[in-house]
Amino acid sequence: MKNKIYFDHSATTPVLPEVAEEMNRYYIDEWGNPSSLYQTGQSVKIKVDEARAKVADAIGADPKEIVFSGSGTEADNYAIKGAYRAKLKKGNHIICFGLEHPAVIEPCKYLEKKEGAEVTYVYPDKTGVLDSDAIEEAITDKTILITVMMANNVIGTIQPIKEISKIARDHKITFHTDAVQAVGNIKVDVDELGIDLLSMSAHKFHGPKGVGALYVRKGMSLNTLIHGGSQERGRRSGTENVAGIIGLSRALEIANKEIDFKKEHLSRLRDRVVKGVLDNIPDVSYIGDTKKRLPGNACFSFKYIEGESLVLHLDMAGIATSSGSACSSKSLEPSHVLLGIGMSAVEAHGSLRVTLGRSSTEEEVDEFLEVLPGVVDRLRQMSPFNAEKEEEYLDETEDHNIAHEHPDQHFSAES
Amino acid sequence: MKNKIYFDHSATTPVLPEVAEEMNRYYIDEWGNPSSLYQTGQSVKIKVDEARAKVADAIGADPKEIVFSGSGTEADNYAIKGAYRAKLKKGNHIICFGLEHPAVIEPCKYLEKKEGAEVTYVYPDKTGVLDSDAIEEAITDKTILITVMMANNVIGTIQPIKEISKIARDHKITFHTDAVQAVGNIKVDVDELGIDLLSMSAHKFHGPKGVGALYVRKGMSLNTLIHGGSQERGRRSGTENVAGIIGLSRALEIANKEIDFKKEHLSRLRDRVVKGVLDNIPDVSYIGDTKKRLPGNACFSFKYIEGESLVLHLDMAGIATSSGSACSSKSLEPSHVLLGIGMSAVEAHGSLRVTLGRSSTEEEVDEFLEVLPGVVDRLRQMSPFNAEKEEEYLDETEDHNIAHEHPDQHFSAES
Amino acid sequence: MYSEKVMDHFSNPRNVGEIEDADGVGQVGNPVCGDVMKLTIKVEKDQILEAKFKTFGCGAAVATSSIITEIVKGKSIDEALEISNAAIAEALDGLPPQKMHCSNLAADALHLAVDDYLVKNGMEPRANKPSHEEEDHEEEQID
Amino acid sequence: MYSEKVMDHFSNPRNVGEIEDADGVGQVGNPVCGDVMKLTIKVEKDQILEAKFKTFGCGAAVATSSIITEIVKGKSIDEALEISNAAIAEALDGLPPQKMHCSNLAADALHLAVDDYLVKNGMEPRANKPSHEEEDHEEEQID
Ligand SMILES: Cc1ncc(COP(=O)(O)O)c(C=O)c1O
Ligand SMILES: Cc1ncc(COP(=O)(O)O)c(C=O)c1O
Repeated sequence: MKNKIYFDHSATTPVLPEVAEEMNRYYIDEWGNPSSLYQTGQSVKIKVDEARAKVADAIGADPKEIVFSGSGTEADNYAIKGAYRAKLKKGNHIICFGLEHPAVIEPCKYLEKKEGAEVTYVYPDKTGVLDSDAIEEAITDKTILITVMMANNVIGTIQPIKEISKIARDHKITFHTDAVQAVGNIKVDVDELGIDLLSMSAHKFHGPKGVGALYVRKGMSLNTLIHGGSQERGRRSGTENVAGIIGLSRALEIANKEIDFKKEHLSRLRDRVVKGVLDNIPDVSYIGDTKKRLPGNACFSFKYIEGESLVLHLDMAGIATSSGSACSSKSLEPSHVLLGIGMSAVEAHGSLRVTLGRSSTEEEVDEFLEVLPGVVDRLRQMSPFNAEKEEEYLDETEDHNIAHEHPDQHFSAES
Repeated sequence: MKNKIYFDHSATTPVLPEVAEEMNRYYIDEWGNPSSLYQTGQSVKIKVDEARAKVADAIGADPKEIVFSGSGTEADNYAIKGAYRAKLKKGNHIICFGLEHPAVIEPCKYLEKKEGAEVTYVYPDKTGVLDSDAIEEAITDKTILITVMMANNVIGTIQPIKEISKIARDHKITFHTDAVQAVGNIKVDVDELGIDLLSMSAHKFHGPKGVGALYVRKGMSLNTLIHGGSQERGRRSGTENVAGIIGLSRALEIANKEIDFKKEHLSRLRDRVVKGVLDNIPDVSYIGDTKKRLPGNACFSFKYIEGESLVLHLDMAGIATSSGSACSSKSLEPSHVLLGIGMSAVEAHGSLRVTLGRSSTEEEVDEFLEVLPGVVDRLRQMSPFNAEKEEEYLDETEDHNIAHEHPDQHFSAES
Repeated sequence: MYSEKVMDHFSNPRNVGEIEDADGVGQVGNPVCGDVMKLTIKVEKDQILEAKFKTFGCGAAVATSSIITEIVKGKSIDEALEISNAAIAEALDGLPPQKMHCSNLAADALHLAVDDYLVKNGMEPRANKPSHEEEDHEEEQID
Repeated sequence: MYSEKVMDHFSNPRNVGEIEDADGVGQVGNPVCGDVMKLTIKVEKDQILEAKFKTFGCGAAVATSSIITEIVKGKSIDEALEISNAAIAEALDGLPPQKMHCSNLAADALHLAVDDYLVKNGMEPRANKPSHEEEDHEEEQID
């Protein structure tokens, strides 16, 4: 069962048919182990090397600087833990952007909890764009790693990576960027942007799930995350996900060719979404920066209603979207990204993320715009809140829960 | 370019066409993110759950006990490092079988070097079968983990897992088995065998490369290796390799159905290989246990010649095999497995591993047996050693290298 | 994720609204936490004739609100006080683990509404503390 | 992994064998390490007329042995002593990094053979220490 309209391209993307077809060859025809000496293996090794060169080329790197991984998350873990453990002699301080994906935040928290790291989380203003001065100010003589994502997965905001990396370089601090949402969607050149470590993930640009890559600048030492048979020149052991690597490289090649088209096409559709929503629905706000933003990303907050319900109603109408509400995130808390740009929990619960992709059409946008007002209205009809009860709705201090009458019960905090 | 005859099924196996076809659906049709709330995602989540149930079923486990990973190597790393870090309060001693794959040995070495582990490596006799008493003897009050592989990748020897796990259980020590070579080839039941942690890898049983699984017995606490968005119930974050997981589960289902057939078919062919080699070629020995052995594995050592050359000559004749010689292993040392069962380095250099698979035929075996004697003969013609120079060949102490004349040069140790 | 029954009640919620001259009103949850339910009941001779709800919240919150308005209809005050959140979840053929004690407040709202009725009619409140089973959360997330 | 030229020399090795009444013999390597080369040369008036090899070792070891027997033919003693392992690798269009200083001993064997010839003929040995460039190993392995 699939949705008729897919507006959640930041969550994942379909594999392009030509990519899938090429991958299939590496299951059926070229299935050798690249570590094997004979033809069946060596011919595959050559293809993996070619894929590595393609990926390197796509971001202005050298093939030796590319390490394939089992996901964007693994690439992030490898970068954060690897850099921290390798540089621990110099210091134990990490500067982490507050809006990072859990794939970056959780490794940081792990290092704080278990391996003596001190982590400073720096936050942006309400547009989500980080002021590079905030990084400069957070630096101590113990700082060994700065990690700032290139583009945010929830609000699409693009960070001033070049400015931040310059600060890192001036202080001789390793700079990592999670570019999982950026690579394949906007132009990325590791030299121009001054990046030491960069993570990407194939399924965000029409490649397969379960394969990513980490760019590791020449000369950078990184502590290994996965030890074993010394594949990836000892940096990431395990028999190579050959088909996945081929798929990643091919998808990236195609995605990069389409960047200009996508920029034009997606921004145009996205602007149509934004205008349509803001013009036709009351009590809604547009979240994030209007300019420094991924072309296909639109993010809103609707008052008085809750995001999971919104997503489910749109789903029933055949439209796939997502929300940063607590319920839809399953983490029992609303998106830390939305809270991190100063939104209240209530506003965050009412969020809706729409992310367009290369095959999105104007017709789809129009259908979405036709469906959405009715859904919002229906949910608002059902809501105990409205403009008249604004105060009760916005009041974050008062606890409306019966838990007040039963002070030994604190389930309300989790509800 | 592929070899006409593929006799290296322990290195990797071709993906079955029906498995590849099913995977393809998860690139083209069912490509949603299982974490997404809407149809496109939820329908995939259901399939991933079904796959998990299938895998659990194949080894007698509960679906909640299965954690998918990015390779057999990652499963091993997660098991070894995860168990060590989780149990560090109880002790720091690990007992590791000496013939383990690098995917197990290297994590152990890493823990020794960086995290205070003490590791005892226990070795078997020349058949490669471990005496469980050796485990019992190695146990100290600090022992928290015992890891013994189910079947060896070089010599195919199968270990007395049930006996060993009983000892572990009696001492309340966690027991891990690397079953990467066993799962899909021989029957495995985690309860019957008393296993706490078990690693598998899809590409060893006609599934795709780049996906594995770890069985984690209910109640076992394991320190997480890859942190992030809490997929796999928080145990292994990162968007699921959906197609890979489907491929693994389907391949395992088929492999398990074929176990009886393979046992009969492969042992018969393997015995034909062994008889053919031993009957027709002088100065060759058969390595490993003759009975407690994977059905498709045959491993030999040919005197006076070197394994890589042997593998390359067979390759030229269209036959894919492998060797535990230093040169073919690229680690600059002969296989630790062969040294670990008491073979000399020279014997190890002359090793040849033949591993048959489900589609191997008698004709292929016969062609191999026709080609091999000529190749061995040709290499022996070229060799400076022979029966008359036995002493020089076998002499491990004397250094025949000119390095002796230049004591400040020690390249010979690495040659 | 959700059972068919949950989706049925979510997509066709029964008895949405507020009873104007309600005999009892119960509101639980907190918008900060993402779930607020307001239940209004009509009671006659200690029997619940009608219930209506308004809910701000996720699919589980809406469905539990909806089904309780059906379940409670015709029940006595005594019977209503016996209904637990667990029973509501069961009536919906189960809820995902992470929804068990977050979005399943309908019985609590009902008990509050009943207490409200009792107090308004000069009786002692009788609802017990809300009972929330501890379930393990299956943590997941969006990306 | 190997260049075409390596594979050519490996599959069709030139001058395999031992010169019976060799003027110089050089053997290097160690079976424990997986590579042993034995080079025999025929010399006349300080000119190498012929060279033959026997090698126990990998593809690189065989190919370097084979090519040196060709390269050295007709060379003077002086010229032979100038040939380096690096030059041999180059003549084969390169060797994989991990083979550079492990299986590339042919020049060393040649120098030993020349020294053997010199000493046998009452001259001073002249070979320099073997020169092995340090290269980074691309670690790989079988599974
Ligand atoms: C015994 C054994 N353990 C672990 C592994 C590693 O598995 P993978 O190739 O999936 O990383 C292998 C094979 O490479 C193996 O043979
Ligand atoms: C910004 C960002 N970083 C990291 C990840 C994790 O990548 P993967 O899904 O390949 O684990 C994602 C997506 O899930 C993401 O959006």
